[in-house]
Amino acid sequence: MASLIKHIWKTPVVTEALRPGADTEIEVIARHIDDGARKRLGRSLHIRQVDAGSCNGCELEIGALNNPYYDLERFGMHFVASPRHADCLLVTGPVTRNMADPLKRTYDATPAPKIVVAVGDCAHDCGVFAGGYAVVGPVSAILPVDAVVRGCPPEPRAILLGILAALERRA
Amino acid sequence: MLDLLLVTLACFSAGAVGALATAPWMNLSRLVGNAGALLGALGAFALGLAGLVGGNLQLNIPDLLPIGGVALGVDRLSAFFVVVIAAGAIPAALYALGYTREYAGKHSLARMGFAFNVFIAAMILVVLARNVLTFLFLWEAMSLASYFLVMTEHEREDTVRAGWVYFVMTHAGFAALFLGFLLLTRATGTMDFADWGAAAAKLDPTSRNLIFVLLALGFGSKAGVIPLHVWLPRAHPAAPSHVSALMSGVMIKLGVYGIARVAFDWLGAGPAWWGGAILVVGAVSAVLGVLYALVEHDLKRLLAYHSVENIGIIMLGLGGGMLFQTSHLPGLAALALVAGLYHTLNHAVFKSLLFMGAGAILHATHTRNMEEMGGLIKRMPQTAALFLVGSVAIAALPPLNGFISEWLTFQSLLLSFQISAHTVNLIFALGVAALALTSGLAAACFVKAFGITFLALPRSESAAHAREVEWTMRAAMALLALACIVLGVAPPLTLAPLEATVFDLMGGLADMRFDWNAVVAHDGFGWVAPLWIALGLVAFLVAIPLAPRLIGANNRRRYYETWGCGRALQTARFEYTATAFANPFKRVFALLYRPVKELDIEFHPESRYFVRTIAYYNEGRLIFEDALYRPLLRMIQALAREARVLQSGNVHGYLVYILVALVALLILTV
Amino acid sequence: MSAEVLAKVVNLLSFVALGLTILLIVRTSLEGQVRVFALQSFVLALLSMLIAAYSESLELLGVGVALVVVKGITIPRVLNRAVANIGLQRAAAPYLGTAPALIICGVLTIIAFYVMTPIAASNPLPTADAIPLAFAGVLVGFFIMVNRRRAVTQILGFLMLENGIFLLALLATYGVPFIVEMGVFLDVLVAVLIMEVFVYHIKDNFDSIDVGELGKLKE
Amino acid sequence: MLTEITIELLQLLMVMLGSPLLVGVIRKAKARLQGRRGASICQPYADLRKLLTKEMVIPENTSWIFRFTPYLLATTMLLSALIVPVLTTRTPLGFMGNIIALMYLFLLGTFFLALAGLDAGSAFGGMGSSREVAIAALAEPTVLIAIFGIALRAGTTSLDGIIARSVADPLLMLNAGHLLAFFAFFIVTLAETGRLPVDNPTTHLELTMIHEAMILEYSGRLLAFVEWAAGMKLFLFLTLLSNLFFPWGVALANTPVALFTAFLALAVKLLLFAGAIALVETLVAKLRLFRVPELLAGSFTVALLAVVTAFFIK
Repeated sequence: MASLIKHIWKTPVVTEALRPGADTEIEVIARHIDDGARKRLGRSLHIRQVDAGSCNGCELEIGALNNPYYDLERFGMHFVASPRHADCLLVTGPVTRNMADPLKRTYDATPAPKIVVAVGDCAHDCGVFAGGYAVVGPVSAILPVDAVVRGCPPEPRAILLGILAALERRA
Repeated sequence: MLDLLLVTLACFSAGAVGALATAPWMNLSRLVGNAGALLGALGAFALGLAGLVGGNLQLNIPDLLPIGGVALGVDRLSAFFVVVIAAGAIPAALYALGYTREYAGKHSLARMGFAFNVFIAAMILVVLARNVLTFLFLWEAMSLASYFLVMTEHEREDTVRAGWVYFVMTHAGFAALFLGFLLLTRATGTMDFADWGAAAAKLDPTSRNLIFVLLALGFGSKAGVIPLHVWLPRAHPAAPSHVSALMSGVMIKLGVYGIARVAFDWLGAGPAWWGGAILVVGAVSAVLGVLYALVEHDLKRLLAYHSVENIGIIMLGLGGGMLFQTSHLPGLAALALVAGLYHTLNHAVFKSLLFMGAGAILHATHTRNMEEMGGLIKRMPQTAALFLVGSVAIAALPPLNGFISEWLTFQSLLLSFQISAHTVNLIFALGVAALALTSGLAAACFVKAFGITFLALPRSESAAHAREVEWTMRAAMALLALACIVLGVAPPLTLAPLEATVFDLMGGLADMRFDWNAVVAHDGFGWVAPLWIALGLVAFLVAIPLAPRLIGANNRRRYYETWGCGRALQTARFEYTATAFANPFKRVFALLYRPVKELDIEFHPESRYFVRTIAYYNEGRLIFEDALYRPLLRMIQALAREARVLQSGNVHGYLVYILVALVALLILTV
Repeated sequence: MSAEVLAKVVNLLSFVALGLTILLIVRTSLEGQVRVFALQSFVLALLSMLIAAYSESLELLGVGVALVVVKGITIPRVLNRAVANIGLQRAAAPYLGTAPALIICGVLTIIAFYVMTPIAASNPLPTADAIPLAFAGVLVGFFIMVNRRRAVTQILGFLMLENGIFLLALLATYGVPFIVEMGVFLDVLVAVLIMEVFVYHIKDNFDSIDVGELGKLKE
Repeated sequence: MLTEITIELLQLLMVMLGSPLLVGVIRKAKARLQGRRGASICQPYADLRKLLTKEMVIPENTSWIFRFTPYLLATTMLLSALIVPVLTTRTPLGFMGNIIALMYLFLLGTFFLALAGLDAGSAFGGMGSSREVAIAALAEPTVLIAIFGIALRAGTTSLDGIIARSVADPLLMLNAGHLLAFFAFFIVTLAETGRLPVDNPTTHLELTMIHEAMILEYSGRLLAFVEWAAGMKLFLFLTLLSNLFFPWGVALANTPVALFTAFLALAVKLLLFAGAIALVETLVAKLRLFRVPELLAGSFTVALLAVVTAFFIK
C-alpha cells in the first residue's frame, strides 16, 4: 500500500491539457463539446454503449475514452449502466438479427431527449459484413441516427467529434 | 367494575352457547359466535381501561372450585394485559365475521365459535386470577381452547402434527408451572397470590432459585422463547388466521405477564443471574427468531418466527429491568419494564395486523407460499397498504409504534453503564448489539415479506386472479393500522398508564419525562418526538413533489417495460425469488442454518449441451428442532477422542496447553 | 508534562502497540509482518523515551535508544534476510483463519482486562492504567505464536510476546534496570539468530519449515 | 424565534446544496489520484439539472411504491438535516430525536429503497435490494455499539449533548476508546453510503452492483431525487463523523460569528474526509460480497473494544 501511494504521488496528471492556443485537435473538440453540451444538456451527457454486433474494435477505442489520457469525464460525460440513465446511445457494429430488437428496446427505454451516435464503418454501412445473412442493416435502418463516426475503428477523438456533431445537430 | 366483568363474561358465554345452539344454521351460528366474541372483547377493553385508571376489584367465589375457590382481582398490571388481549381480540372477532365464511360447510363453525369465545374469555380471566387453582384451571382452559382452534383443519396431517407438538409443549409448560406453584405454595403456606410477595422474600435462596427456574420455564414455553419455541412456528400457521393473530399477538404475551409477575411481584428481586438469564434468553430469541424468519417462505410461519423475535425484544426489556432492580436502580428498572410492556402492546397490535393481512392473502390466493405470490399490490391495494403499515411498524421504523418501544428499550439498555459491574455491563452491551442486529434483520425480513408478496408480477395463476377481501376483514385491519399510527405518534397515551402500572408493581418511578410531543429518558440522556417526526415527514412529503413543478422540471411520464437488457419477454420467472433474497443471509449465517445445497441438472438425452430441467435445493436445517441434543453427544465423543490425542508430539499442542493453563490459572486466581 | 496527559498518551500508545500486535494476524505478507514488528518496536521506544522524559531517568532513555537499534532496525534486517533466503512470501499459514483468530484475540483482550484491572488500580504510577493493554499484548503475542505453522512467523509471535513483556515492565515499574534490559535485548537478538539458523536446518531436513512436521520426530 | 428558523434554514440549505458539491469534490480528488483531470467539482449540479429536464420512463408493472420512494428518500434526508448539528449544537429542532432515532430515519429510507428495487420485478433490482438490506442489517450492530461507546464517554445519546461534552474535553484525541469508536463508525459510513470497498459507486457491471442495481429503473426527475438523496446521506454521515468525533469549531452559541466559524470548520473537515474517502477508493479494491460481512464483523469488534475499553480504562 505504501508503495502504491508513492506511485500515485509520482504520477502526474497525464490528461491531454486544454491549453488555449495549442491547436491540438482534442482541444478544439473539447471546447466545442463544452459549448454544444452546455447548450443542449447542461454540460452533462450520460452515454449508454450498445454493441449491435461489432467486432469489438470500436469498443476498444470507446474504452480508450475512459483512460486518463482522453479522460471523457472532464467533459461531464460518462458511461452509465442503464439506458434509463442515459442521454446518448453509442451504437457500434452492423445490426445483427439478434440485436435488432434489443437495440430498439434499448432506444425505447431511454428517456427523451436522447441522441444516437453510430460508431464505425459497420454501424454506417455494415462495412465488410454488408449483405451477410445475419445482418439486418446499418444502425440507421433501426434507429434515427443523429451522427455517424466513420473509421474502422475510429479514433477516440473522432468519436468525441461525432458526439459533438450529434449534440450540435440537436442544439 | 364488577358488573362490567359480568357483562363481558355474559357476552362470551352467550357467544359460546349461542354458537353451539344455532349449529344447524351455519351462517347464523357464525354470526352469533363472532358477535358474542366482539361484544365480549369490547366489554373487556372497557374493563381494562377502568382498571388502568385505578378501578379495583376483588371477587371471591369460594365454592365454585375446590381448595380456595375462584378468586379474581384487577390491579393495573392485570388491567393492562386485559387491554392488550382486548386490543387483539376486538379486531380478531370483527375479522372472523368475514374470514370464517370460507369455513362454512367444511368445518363445524359452531365448535369454532364456541372455542373462540372460551379462548378469549379464558385469556382475560387468567390475568385476573388471584389464586393458584383459579390460575391453573383457566390456564389449562385457555390452552385446550387454543388447541381445538389449532386443530380446526384437522384433515391436514401437518395440522395434526402441529397440534400434537403444541399439545405436548404446552403441557410440559403446564407441568413446570404446576410444580413451581406447588413448591411456592408449600414454602409460603398460602395459595393466594397476594400474600406471596411478602412471604417469598424470606425463602432460602436454593428453593427460590428452583421456583424461579420452574416458573420461568413454564411461562417461557408459553411465551415461546428459544429454545422452548418449537411449537410456535408450527401451531400458529396451522390455526385459522384470526386465531393465529390472537395466539401470536396475545396469547404468548401471557408468558410475559407470568414472568413479570414472578420477577417483580411473587418472588421479588432475586440474584443478578435471574435477570441476566432472562436478558440473554431474550437476546438469543430475538436474533435467532428473526434469522429463522428470514429464510422462511411460508408467510404465516415467517410471522410466527417474528413473534419469537419480538418476545425476545420484550424479554430484553424485562431482563434489563430485573438486572437494574438487583443493582438498586429502581428508576431504570421501571424504565426498562415500561419499554418491555410497551412493546408487548405494540407487538399485539402490529402482529395481529400482519397475521390478518396474511390471512387475507391466504383467503385471496389460497396459498401461504410466498414464492407463488407477487403483484398483489395491484389486485388488493387496500390490504397491501395496511400490510405495509404493519411491516413498517414491526421493522421498528419511525414514526410507527414499533419504533418508539424499541427506542425505549435501547435507551434503558444503554443506560446500563450506570451499573458498575463489568460482567453486567458486557451482558448489556451484547444485549444492545443483539437488539441492533435484530432490528436491522427485521427490516430486511419485511422488505422480503412485503416486496416478494405484493410487488412486481404475480408468480402464479392464483396470485394473478386474487381479489380484494370483504370489508369486515379490511375494517379489522384498518382498525389495527390506525392503532399502529396512534400508538406510534402519541406515546403519552400508553406511557402514562404504563408508568402507573409499573409503579404499582415494583414501586419504582420510571426514569423518564414525557409530554404530548416528546419522550425524554433519564434527564436528557436521549429524547425523541415521534409526533414531530411524523409531521416533518408529512410536511416534506407534501412539499418535495411540488418543488420540481415550481422550477419547471420536465413532468412527462412514459410507461415502458422493465429494463431487461433488451430481453424480449418479461415474465415473473425473471423476478428475484424469496429464496434468492434470503440467500446472502443464508451464506453469512451458514453456521446457524447449515444449508444443504443440491443441484440436479437433467440433460437432453441427445447432447449434454441442452438442459432439460435444473432443480436447485437450498434447504436450511433447524438446529433446535432436529439436533438440540446431538451436538452434545458429538461433543462427548469428540472429547473422548481429544483425550487420546493429548500426547501429540506437536509443538503447538503443548503451546496451546500452556496458554490454556495460563489463562485458566489467571481466571481462577482473580 | 502533567501526569494526566502522560497517562493519556501512554494509554494511546499502548493501544497502538496492542493494535499492531493484532494487525500481525491480519497482514499476510511476511515483509508486512516484519514491518509491523519494527513499527511496534519504534512505538515502544517512543513510549519509553516519553516516560524517561517524565521520570528524568537517563537509563530509560538508553533503553529506548537500544530498543530502536536492536528491535527497530537490526532484528527486522535479520528477519528480512531470513525471509529472502528461505524465499517464501505468504508465510502466515495459521491454524485458525483470520476471523476466528480475531475473535479469540478479542476474548483474550477482555480476559486480560478482567485480570489486570485490579492490579493496575493498586499501582500508583500514572502509567498503570495501560497495564491491562500491555498484558493483552502479551497474551495475543502468545496466541500468535501458537497459531502459526511456520517457524519464521513463530519467531515474530515470540518477538511480539517479548515486546509485550517489555511494555508490561515499562508501565508497571518504569522498566527493569538498564543492564538487565540490555541482557534481554542481547538474548532476544541471539535467539533470533539461532532460530534463523534452526529454520535453515529444518528447511534442509524437511524441505519445509512447517513446524507441524516436527510431529514426525515422534516415530 | 426568527434565529431558530434562520438556523434551521441554514442547515437545510447547507445539506441540500452542499451535498452535490461534496460528491463533486470526491470525484475530482479521485480523478486526480488516478492521474486524470476529472470533471469540475460542480458536475453533480449539472447532472441533477439535466435529469430534471428529462422525461420519466417508468416500468409498467411498478406500483406507487416505485414513484413514492424517491420523494421519501429526500424527505428522510432533509428531516435528518434538521436534527443533525451541522453548524451548531443548539439545533432548534434537535429535540425531534437523538442519534438512535436518526439512525432509524436512515433505515426507513433504506427500507423503501429496497422495496422500490423489488417493485419493477427485474432480477437486478431484487439482487440490489437483497444485498443492500443485508449490508444495512449487518452494519446496524456496529452503529449502535459505536453509539454506546460515545454515550459512555459523553453520558448522553443526544447529538447536541455529545458534541457539547466532547468540546469540553481537551484530551479527546488521546482517548483510545474515542478513536476506536471513530474507526468503527467510519467503516460503517463507507458501508451505509455505498462506497468502496463495500460497494463501487461507479460500476457498470450489474452483477457487482448494490446501490446502483436498485436504481437501474429510475430515470428523469425520480433519478434526480434518488441521486440527490444519496449525496445528502453521504453529506450527513460525514458531518456526523466530523462533528461527533472532531467537534472543534461547532458553534456552541448561535451568534453569527460562531456560526460562520462553524461553517468554515465544517468545510475544512468535510474536505479532509472527502480526500480520505477518495484515497481509500483509489487504494483498495471492492471486496467480494461475502467478504463484506468480515469487514463489518471487524468494525463491530473494534466498536465493542471501544466500549470495553471505556468500561475498564479511564
